Amino acid sequence: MDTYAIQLENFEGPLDLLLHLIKKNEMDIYDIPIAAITAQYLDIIDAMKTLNLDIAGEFLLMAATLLHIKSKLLLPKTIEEETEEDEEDPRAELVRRLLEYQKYKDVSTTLEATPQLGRDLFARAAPAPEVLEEAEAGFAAIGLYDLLEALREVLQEKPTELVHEVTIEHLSVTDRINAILTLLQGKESLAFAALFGDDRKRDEVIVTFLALLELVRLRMVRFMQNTHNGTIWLFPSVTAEEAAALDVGEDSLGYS
Amino acid sequence: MWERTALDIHELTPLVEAMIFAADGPLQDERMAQALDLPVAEIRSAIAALEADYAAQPRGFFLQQVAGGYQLRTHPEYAEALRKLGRSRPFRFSRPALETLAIIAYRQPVTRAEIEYLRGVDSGSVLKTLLEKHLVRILGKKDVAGKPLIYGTSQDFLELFGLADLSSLPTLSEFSELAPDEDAIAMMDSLPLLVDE
Amino acid sequence: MWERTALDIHELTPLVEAMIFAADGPLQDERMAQALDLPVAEIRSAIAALEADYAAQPRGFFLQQVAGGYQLRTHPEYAEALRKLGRSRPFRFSRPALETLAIIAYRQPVTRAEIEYLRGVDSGSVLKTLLEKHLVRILGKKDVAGKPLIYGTSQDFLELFGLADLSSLPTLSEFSELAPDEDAIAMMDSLPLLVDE
Repeated sequence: MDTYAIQLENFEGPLDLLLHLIKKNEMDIYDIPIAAITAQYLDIIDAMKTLNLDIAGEFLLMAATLLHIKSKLLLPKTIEEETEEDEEDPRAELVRRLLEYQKYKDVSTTLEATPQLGRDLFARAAPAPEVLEEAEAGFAAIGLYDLLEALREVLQEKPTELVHEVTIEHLSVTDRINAILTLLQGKESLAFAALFGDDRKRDEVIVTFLALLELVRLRMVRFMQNTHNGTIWLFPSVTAEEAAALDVGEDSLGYS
Repeated sequence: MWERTALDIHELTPLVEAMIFAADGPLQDERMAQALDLPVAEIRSAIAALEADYAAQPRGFFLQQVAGGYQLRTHPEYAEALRKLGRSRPFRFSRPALETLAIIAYRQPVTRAEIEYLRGVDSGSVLKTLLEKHLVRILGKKDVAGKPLIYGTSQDFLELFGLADLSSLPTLSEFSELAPDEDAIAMMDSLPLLVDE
Repeated sequence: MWERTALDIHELTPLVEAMIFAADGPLQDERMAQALDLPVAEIRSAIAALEADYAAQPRGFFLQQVAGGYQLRTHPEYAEALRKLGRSRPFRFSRPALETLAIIAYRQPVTRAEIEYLRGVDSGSVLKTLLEKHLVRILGKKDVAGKPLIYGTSQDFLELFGLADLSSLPTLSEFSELAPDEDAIAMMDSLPLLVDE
């Protein structure tokens, strides 16, 4: 076998290599001769190993998959299985994956050939100054990736204990804090039970409690109870008017 | 000056040309209509007139409908000469990048596990590169166990490939009836091939 | 392709137009001649043809000789319309704005002092911008000395990023999973090589 002609790094992955073997041997993709293709595939892997080349884990996993399919095909069928009409061919999933992969492989060639901005087509390098003079409206499309990247860069220079605070738990409590404050917005008070709604999943309740504790600790809310066993009411510490009075003025930011 | 006057099409067309020319990216007809306080239909007539005009004689650039707007772009046949002027960043997609981009473009919203199932290889670093180049964006999280991030293509992706919108993507070669989407995703669960993140 | 052929003026004119259009500043005729390996005289004829062409009918822009080169510029009478267009231009996040927004999003409720500790610079004006753009809101006052205001993100923030709620924000660990890491490879290696059947 001419394994020497094949270099693994020329293939994107095991699916790519299998497609190559199928094409080279003019095999029917809908009826892959598993024994033959497995033998060829393993030969290539072995040849690579002999040459002491690193073989990516994906190639080895595919070898295992091929052997598994082969063994299933060899296994004598029980009567029960034979009578079962919808028993799937052990190769079916692999065939589906190969066909699907072929589609994206083909279309990436099409995309590569598509005229690309900055490679084949050019737009104007700089917009007209008239357009840039004024302040903007709306927002340019910005991705979560950019937000995350910005955060990562800020935190990179900071002690690690700060980094660890950014966890899911922290976030969901924060989320709940915000939700509670939103619920309270423009209201004088809120029934304690209303915070829990119909959703009484244990985790939810815990998160809500943690959020309330945090709000109390920050003195952003107060609790009141009219009578013993009566409804517990939640009050915002900062009323709507106060919050409005806090508005955006330059010196009200932060250290006021 | 431009308010609600019945602007003659012969006056409007060069104005629309100036706006598209001056904008810092593809310009939507709605935005032009808003800036001029004119009905969108009038802007569209001017765009049509402009297109006819550009088609009537050889020009250095043409009007391309891209990423939901209009942009003037040079003809591909001038690429070589323009590269000599130093306008080209020598940028070429690697095969893994193009494959991954194609999968995301056609299958969005898509998770990393789905991409890797389709490609058969780890795609984390390719995905990161595509995110860094702003061709791919995080759409949010999928509402399944583990809440994996879901990815889609960006505005920049449309601009780069000169696509008006996602429906302008080239059609996939026909094999698709064999691998309906639901199946592929359902298969993920039973898949021994990839290590879960 | 462009070398020393007696390029027809009708072919050369759109090419020169494309070059001037795509250049990142005024473009000298000598530079065009050099890039195309053509005599400067031919470039000048093409420029003259282009000027005649632009004069023949109303266009949005014209060819101006400026700083020793040629540049396409919009007609001054369109300046007002272009300014109006500029006002509808989408806001682009500056680096400080993005950093501050990221800190508020992930660390809320957070005070200005905490933001500034993390960023290492004064963040008052950035914070003001984010408040004005309604991406950030005042949640209340922290009950410590000085009663500093505490900040969090708004509904508009969620909408801008297409998030259902704050728990859909991707975490830093999800982010670092994308980077190529040795762990994943090590994991692959430890998998059973071949299955004995």
